[in-house]
Amino acid sequence: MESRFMKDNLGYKLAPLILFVFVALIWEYAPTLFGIPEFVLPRLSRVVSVFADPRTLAVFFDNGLVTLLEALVGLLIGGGLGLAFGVVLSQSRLLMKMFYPYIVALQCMPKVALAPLLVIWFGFGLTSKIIVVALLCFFPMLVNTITGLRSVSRDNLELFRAIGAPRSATLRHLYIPAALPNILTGLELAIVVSLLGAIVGEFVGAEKGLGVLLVQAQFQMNIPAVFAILLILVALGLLFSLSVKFMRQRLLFWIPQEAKQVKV
Amino acid sequence: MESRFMKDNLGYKLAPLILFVFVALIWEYAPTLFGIPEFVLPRLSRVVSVFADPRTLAVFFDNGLVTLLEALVGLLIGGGLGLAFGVVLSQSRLLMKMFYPYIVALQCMPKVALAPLLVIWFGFGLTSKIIVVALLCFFPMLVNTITGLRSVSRDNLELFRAIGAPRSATLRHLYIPAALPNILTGLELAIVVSLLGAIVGEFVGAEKGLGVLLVQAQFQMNIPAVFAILLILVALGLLFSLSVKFMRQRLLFWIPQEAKQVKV
Amino acid sequence: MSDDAIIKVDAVVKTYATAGGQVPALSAVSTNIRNGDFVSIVGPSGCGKTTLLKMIGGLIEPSAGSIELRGSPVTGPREDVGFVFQGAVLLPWKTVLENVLLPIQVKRRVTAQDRARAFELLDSLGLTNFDKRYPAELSGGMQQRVSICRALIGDPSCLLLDEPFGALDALTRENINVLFNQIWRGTRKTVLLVTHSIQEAVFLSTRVLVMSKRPGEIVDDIQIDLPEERLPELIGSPEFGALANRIRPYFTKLAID
Amino acid sequence: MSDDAIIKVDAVVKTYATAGGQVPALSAVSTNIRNGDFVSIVGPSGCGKTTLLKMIGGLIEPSAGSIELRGSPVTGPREDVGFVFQGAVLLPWKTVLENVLLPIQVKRRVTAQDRARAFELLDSLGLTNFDKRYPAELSGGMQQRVSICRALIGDPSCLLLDEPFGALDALTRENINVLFNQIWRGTRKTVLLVTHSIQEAVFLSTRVLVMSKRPGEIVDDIQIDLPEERLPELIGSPEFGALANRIRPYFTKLAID
Amino acid sequence: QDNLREVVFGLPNVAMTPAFCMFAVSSELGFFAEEGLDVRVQTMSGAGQVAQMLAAGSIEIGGITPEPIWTSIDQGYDFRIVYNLVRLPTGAIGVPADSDINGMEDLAGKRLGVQSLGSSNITLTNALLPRVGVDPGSVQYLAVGVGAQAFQALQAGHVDGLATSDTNFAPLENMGMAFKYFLGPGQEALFSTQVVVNGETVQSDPDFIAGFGRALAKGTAVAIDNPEACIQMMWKRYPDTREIGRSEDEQMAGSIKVLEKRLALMTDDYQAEHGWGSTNPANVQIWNEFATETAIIPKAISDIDTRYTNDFVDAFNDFDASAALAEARAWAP
Ligand SMILES: Nc1ncnc2c1ncn2[C@@H]1O[C@H](COP(=O)(O)OP(=O)(O)OP(=O)(O)O)[C@@H](O)[C@H]1O
Ligand SMILES: Nc1ncnc2c1ncn2[C@@H]1O[C@H](COP(=O)(O)OP(=O)(O)OP(=O)(O)O)[C@@H](O)[C@H]1O
Ligand SMILES: Cc1ncc(C[n+]2csc(CCO)c2C)c(N)n1
Ligand SMILES: [Mg+2]
Ligand SMILES: [Mg+2]
Repeated sequence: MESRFMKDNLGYKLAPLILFVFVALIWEYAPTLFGIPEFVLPRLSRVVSVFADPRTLAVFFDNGLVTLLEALVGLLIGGGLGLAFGVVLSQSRLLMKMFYPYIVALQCMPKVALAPLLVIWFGFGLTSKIIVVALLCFFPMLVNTITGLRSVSRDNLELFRAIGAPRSATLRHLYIPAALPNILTGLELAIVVSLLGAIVGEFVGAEKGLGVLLVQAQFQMNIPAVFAILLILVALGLLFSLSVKFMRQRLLFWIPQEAKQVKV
Repeated sequence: MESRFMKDNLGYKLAPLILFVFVALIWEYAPTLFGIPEFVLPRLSRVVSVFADPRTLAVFFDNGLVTLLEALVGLLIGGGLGLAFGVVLSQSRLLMKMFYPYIVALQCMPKVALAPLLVIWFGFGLTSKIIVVALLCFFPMLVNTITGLRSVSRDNLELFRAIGAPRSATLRHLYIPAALPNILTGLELAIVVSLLGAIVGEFVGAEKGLGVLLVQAQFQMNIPAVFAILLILVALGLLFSLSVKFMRQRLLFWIPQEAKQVKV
Repeated sequence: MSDDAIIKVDAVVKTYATAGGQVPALSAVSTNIRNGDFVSIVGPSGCGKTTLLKMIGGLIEPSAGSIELRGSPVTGPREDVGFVFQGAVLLPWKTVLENVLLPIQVKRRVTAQDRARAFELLDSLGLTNFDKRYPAELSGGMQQRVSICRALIGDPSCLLLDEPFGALDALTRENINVLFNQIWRGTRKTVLLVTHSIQEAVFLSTRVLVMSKRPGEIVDDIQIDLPEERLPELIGSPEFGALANRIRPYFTKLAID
Repeated sequence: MSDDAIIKVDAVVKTYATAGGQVPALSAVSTNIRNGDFVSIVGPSGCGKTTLLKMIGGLIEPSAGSIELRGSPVTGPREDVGFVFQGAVLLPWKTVLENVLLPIQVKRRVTAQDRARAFELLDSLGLTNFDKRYPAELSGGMQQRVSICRALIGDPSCLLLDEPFGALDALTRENINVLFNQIWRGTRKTVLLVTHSIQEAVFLSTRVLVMSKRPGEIVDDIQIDLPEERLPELIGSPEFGALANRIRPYFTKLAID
Repeated sequence: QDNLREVVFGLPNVAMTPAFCMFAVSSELGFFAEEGLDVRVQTMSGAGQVAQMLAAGSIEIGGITPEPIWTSIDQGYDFRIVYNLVRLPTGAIGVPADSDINGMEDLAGKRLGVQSLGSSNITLTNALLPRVGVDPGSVQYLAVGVGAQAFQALQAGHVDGLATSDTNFAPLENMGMAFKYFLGPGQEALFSTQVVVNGETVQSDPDFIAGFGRALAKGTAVAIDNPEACIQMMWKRYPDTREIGRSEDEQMAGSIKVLEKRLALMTDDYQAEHGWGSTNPANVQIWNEFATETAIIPKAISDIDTRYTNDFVDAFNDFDASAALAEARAWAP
């Protein structure tokens, strides 16, 4: 829908870069310009300078790895269960009626309030954080899987019934591919909350992790460090998000509007 | 996909009820049976008894209203913006490339970490909580809207181009209806996080609301009250979720697998 | 009718329930189809041909009446029945070859033989070298031909075809008609074909059922006593013309409303 | 050709880029179409008819060559052109009436007159009382007829029709052919019709373009000098037979590969 | 070293802080190891969570403020106070040094910032205000959190002062804000964080309690003598407490301030006389009455004297202080 001029044009590639520089400049100079104190919004260079110290980097790396591990394992478990439940529930109205309200109920409980209970049950190690992450990742995956599975057309369903496809084959060759756009959307949402979940889990009680660093930095009123840690989270999130984008382009080649993006 | 026996059968209607009674019984008797201290999991009757006092009810009602208001207004703003951004971004690859990374970045920042900043910026009143809610609701709505808009078939797009439909009409008559299943899924996810957002916002600094009650009850070690408040949140969440289900059935009548549910 | 009936349709009625009320689609249709028969169904648009075919295939349930296939009541789709839908209904995420092999893939491992057979079918339907393409890259007629290959791949003994040749040009259609006649003679499959072409119905069939407008009924049942081998030359023959002329009047009488 | 050409197609080539490589669909097609002409395009399945029609309609871009409509190059769809797609392409969330009125609704308020016209069109295409139904509740042929109504509602001066009658039975098709001839005579719209029926092409057209197999070229351009009013009786006439016979051989020569 | 007993101590704070750096000393100088213990300090969201963990048996020992202790006892949990850790109230009212508020009696009609609306400082302040003739209803509370958020609230004039704890005031002072502090009448008796175990531990494992307390006492003595080394040990033991991107000197100065504020609350005349960890029975009675009066608990705890013990005090103080201090002076990071 862009003008032909923009297509494959240099300007097209430059625009995001320009915006990036623009945002960076604002972040750097707005605090001074508008007299925003450092503890409210430290200038970008202050935040970036936090990364200059190799010892700090090592600490970030160490703790980041723990958070990443919790997020990934939790995502795998929660996302996987969300997918599985989505598939199972959408196969039966009865199961849906029986279990869906409990799932919604579980999701409406603030995880920060549940986290202490999970710590009691599963200890201060990785397990309790992984469970918080899994709880958070479960729902977006579930809801999107169900929506995707429901989008299968009546014609396609009739085809699979006509060729006598067993349920497993119908899932594999029809439901799952048809639901894939939505499942990947669920994954994208789950990825974002997986990082949040790991952090929140760490807030309540952990030995290591970016969440621990964040609480520590906040407690010390070390706001540049707070922002530095947030930047790490953002970087991880963008990395995750890019991999989903990549998966979309690879797996959804048959949707013109998804594949189109490949050329960008 | 159920056996014919189950269809419209009494057992069909009873099963969820039986599960409900089962869960309630476990909640009531497990604490005593397994010696779980009341601190960790109070028995159901203790939690329910919290609601017996009319004064307590009045307090819950008062504060619940505040939380509900924050959640609804935030949902409206955040969900609305998510929808609007989804529409705008998916109209242009350039805008998508430019802004999507920043949106992902924003989402990867733990809201619990941002909340103190928001309180600094927007004060201790409703505004800061509404913004936390809006931030949380924005992303699920955005991502699902984009997925929905992308699901529009090439044939339909060609039709609209052929009849010379202006962009606004294409949106209204093609993109939006086609994306509606996904938009409603986004709404369902947004609704769930809207309540969480309001609570988290209230944790950090608020005058009134269920989040304040929750912190107070936790501090007073009144764990039955903590669970009672969680029950209220669950009830609100289920109410919201039911309304989305209702909307699905009304708005998506043309999708056999959505409409089918009506008969249940 | 004789007892070697493979399909027995008995007083079948179909009424669709819609938000706007009950839509009667088919009113009391009865017929028996013998094993190895090639039966065409013709009738005005919207008269219930697709509905009838889907009920025989076990895809939808009759509102009243009963359908038997090989002596047992139809309660769902059967193995051994190949279906071609009115639209091509191909999976956009599978290649042409994968779409053709789908009925096998959902049941067991695809063998080299299956693949060879698929290539053979694609060749005979003029789709050589299109095996790796995706449906979106095919023309309408090519998609329809892929769906015909898919119905034939499992070598079902009974074929239900809903306007399979509608999007084909005259020559391709004629060639495929000849091909179908060969297949039918070679395998003696039972075939039910919905078509809009009187010529095609007469050319391919041993029997033609004529339906009235909605709610459809069978108004004529014409035996096509032509030699089993049907070649293009046949179309010019007086017997062929006579049979076609027997059907044509119905299309004038049963005028659309 | 004469200067009152409304459509000028000049050395147009189309090659699709796919993951599997370049697919040549159309090789150097040139033709001019005069205002008020009724031109049919026939040719084997997959030869590029749909591609050509979509390029003239401004829906896809030629790989080479140029197309002009009313003297200005085609860069996108134009007002005043009605399109019927090979599939019906109806919106499942709109009723039949809403689908028919869509081309108006996207541009301006629908008036009572528009609605009256829509009902008239539905009536003339045998869809009386189906205005409140949803597409899923229609048969294949009924859906196709709805899409024809949609192309006619805006009273465009130029119609591009891609096998609009493929899913119709012989009689409905004949009736609609007569109707189209009436409409054309009454309004002198310029019509481009892709069809698989030689009979239909001759019956409706002032000119028939015959295309070769993929990558398609125009191999013959036949003037149909019959009286403007075409009635069913015409089909039996010797002139009609002669014209049809002139086209038929191409379908033998251009055998599918 | 391998046969040390692993112990998790529940710390009633979201993060390790200089206020608790005596735990680092006891670990770094091997005081815990000498008692056969390997103590891991686990941060928690607050004293309530520590109480919950202790009640659930997830931890054996923890630091808990009195309110959750009384509540838990009231609810039937057999908590036992074994070591009086923070002997004076941590909470206080602080107003900017240039404020025209000069005592609690000036608070009528003012707005106070608190960490959250669940904060114990609200209960405390409301209970104390009538004692100076101020109607608690006339004082408004606003949740302003801690740190930057609280700083901003004061600066912007959203609140006239803060009712919060020493560890929250210290960073604000480090940011250059000067405060005047007020305590209410009789507030000194309301001690703060206690070391608590389950009653059965007292029966089954007195040596553990004695050893833990002795190591803690040694660490506290070292902290008083050598705060700088104490902070260094905290940095070594808990690297997260190293403030990222802030100079060591700046951080040391700030940390020592926090520590000194806290140490002032960990020593008093009674401790000087009776030793580390000792509890003044009179103060327990005062707390019991205060908690009842302020409805923290519905009725006074009748057997309050059995809920704490001074039995271990002698064991806690049975060490050679000068040797401990010497060890610390010899320690290098
Ligand atoms: N989107 C596409 N991508 C790649 N190839 C395409 C695409 N659309 C059409 N083709 C190829 O272009 C050729 C011409 O297709 P087109 O749809 O124009 O044929 P057609 O003459 O309309 O055939 P039919 O009568 O079967 O509808 C075909 O070989 C087809 O495989
Ligand atoms: N799912 C449905 N819901 C409601 N009505 C339906 C449904 N399917 C078909 N009908 C109605 O039933 C009648 C018969 O439809 P059917 O598809 O069987 O016709 P057909 O003979 O195959 O027509 P065509 O030749 O146009 O394909 C039509 O009037 C149609 O409106
Ligand atoms: C469901 C639930 N139960 C207990 C606690 C425990 N808890 C954690 S913090 C705190 C006091 C406030 O600092 C208390 C009692 C909780 N968080 N959530
Ligand atoms: Mg049909
Ligand atoms: Mg075509």
